[in-house]
Amino acid sequence: MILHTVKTSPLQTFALADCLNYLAKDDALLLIEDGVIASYIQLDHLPLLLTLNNEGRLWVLQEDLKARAVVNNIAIACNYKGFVELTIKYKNHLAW
Amino acid sequence: MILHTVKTSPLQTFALADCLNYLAKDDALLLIEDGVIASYIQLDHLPLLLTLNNEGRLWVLQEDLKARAVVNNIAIACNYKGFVELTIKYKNHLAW
Amino acid sequence: MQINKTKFTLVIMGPPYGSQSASSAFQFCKEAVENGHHIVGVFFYQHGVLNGNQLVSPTTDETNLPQHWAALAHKYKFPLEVCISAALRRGVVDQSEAQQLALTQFNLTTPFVLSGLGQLAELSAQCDRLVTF
Amino acid sequence: MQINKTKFTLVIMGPPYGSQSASSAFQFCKEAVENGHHIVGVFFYQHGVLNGNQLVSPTTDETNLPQHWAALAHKYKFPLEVCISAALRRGVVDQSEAQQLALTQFNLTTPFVLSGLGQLAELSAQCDRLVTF
Amino acid sequence: MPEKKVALVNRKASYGSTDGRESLDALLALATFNNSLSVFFIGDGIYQLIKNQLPRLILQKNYQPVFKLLDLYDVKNIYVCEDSLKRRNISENDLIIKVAMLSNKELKQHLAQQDQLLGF
Amino acid sequence: MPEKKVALVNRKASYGSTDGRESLDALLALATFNNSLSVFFIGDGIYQLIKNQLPRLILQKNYQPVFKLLDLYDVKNIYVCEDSLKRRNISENDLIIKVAMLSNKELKQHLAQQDQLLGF
Repeated sequence: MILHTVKTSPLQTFALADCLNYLAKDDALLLIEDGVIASYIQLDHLPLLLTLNNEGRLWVLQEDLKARAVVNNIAIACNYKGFVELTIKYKNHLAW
Repeated sequence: MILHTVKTSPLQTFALADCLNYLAKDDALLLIEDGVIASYIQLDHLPLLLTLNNEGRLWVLQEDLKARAVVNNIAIACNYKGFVELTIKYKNHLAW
Repeated sequence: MQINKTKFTLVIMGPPYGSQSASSAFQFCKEAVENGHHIVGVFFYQHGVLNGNQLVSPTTDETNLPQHWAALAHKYKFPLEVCISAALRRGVVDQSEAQQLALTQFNLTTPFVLSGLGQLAELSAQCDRLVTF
Repeated sequence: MQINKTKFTLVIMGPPYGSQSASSAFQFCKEAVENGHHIVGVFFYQHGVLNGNQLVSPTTDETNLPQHWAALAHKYKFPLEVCISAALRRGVVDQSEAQQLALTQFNLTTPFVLSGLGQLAELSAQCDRLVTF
Repeated sequence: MPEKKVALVNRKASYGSTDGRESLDALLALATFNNSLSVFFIGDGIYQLIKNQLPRLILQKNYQPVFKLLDLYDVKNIYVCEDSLKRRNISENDLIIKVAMLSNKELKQHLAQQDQLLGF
Repeated sequence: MPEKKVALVNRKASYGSTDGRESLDALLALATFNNSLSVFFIGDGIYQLIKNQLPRLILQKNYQPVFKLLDLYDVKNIYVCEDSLKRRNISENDLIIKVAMLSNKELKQHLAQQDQLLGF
């Protein structure tokens, strides 16, 4: 059970694409920093992101969303406290 | 007449894709640093890169190629002296 | 209600200014300790070593991340370990290292300390969770 | 054969260690001056300001980029201008700035000098070619 | 000799990196000395201009009010890539300052007219 | 308590950034204290392993000989993503050390077995 964090924009780097490629079925993904941009725009990965969201495995950091005034259409929003809790729930962490 | 330089891998960032999107017909492209990776692998942009090469507008920095042992199949190789000359020939420079 | 205390090690790879990751790490760290968790240590590697530079001097309305780290570490008593090999390459040295290298100046601020990568192994062994920024 | 001398201004955005761009810039700069061209000035901005840090201490078999810049600038007599606002945020200060900020240490090495962004405008106006790294 | 046409090209979103903020600092400084400046927002650069940002939540300063000063500093050539906006589902109304929209073709033409470019 | 399984995940090409080199430094240091290490090369990370590199041409040190020490340090779990190699037209023979090839599915399984991951 790995919590993956992606911190770059999906239109700037391939971090999100690469992360999704190695994400296992028990893992979760938290979008942080510029990575929160993926929670609004229409991406090629949308079907996979929607599936992750339906399974409660796609998160986005609220502070980073609000800082950028980016709207979240696709993920469960959590604050830094939620981020800490996610790292406890998922025993391992990988930053992309 | 702009000389564009791309320094990141085409499989790491969208710098090459973005650069090609804004490259005008008088412009040239020089691949440097990790950007030289684009001179070997099969990319979606291959047709455009081949056209650029045919028109003598696609260059790759030899020192960066050899440092990485990456083979160049697609661009005109030049050394740092050639890089300096390209910046003189093309009056303007944009780094991606 | 009793909180299950988790022991965290944080690894910081980003600089104090220029990219957000060290700042994200600080916010995560603060939230963790304020919610009763324990920080075994914060290990600064790669560009992260610049967080220990006492010469960082933003304007007064901006965040001074080295000072923030120092204050939080002081309050909650956890170590700030700066990888010495990454630090030397990036120009972060403490007073004794400066003397050894015959440098007339130094810039590492307390309570940051220079450590070897072995310390990362130690922090990795001691924690329940390793989180990287 | 006479060489047409071109006047270059280089803008360096990357740090001396961690990413290649400052090193690429140095190699470009060296090639340009050795081929008879003129460097109006090198302007260090963003993470580039860290190139002026005299505490950078790689092992002896590695490149010490601040020293390389200093030697090349000395030999070919061109200025190394470090943006002061970017430098203060990243912990690069000279002796006089350190005194003003009540810091006991400093780390900018000669011949690097702290300048305002206005100096970038000046270098931009004076050159034939502006190249960014 | 006529004044050089200098342009800054912004391609990164705010806050993940300080590129946007440091580009704006450079723009204002250059504007004191040069009246032929342009600034382009392409790709993720347009995220710098979205209204209602609250960067204090992530310990950063809100530099957006500085964009309002561009007019005072006589920086009139503020261009945004229309395709980049569309790709990101952002409308002109979401932006904090008035900008000129450029198609991809127009953008290339405008870039070609510059003497010097600085990318951020 | 059994020793933790720690893995380093390399995703960047050499020399554009020092990530590869600093990852290897960390790996050797950890290997002195921990015998349950693994190292993964995925995506552009495999460029770190290509033979015949000449980084002195770009003022950098060749750290590739250090990979040969991994065996001495008892780091036996060296994994490469097969898809990443194929995508880049690189064959196993182009690599400077012997590695274990993993399919995407196997890679996920191996990652899942780790206790701690460090990405570079």
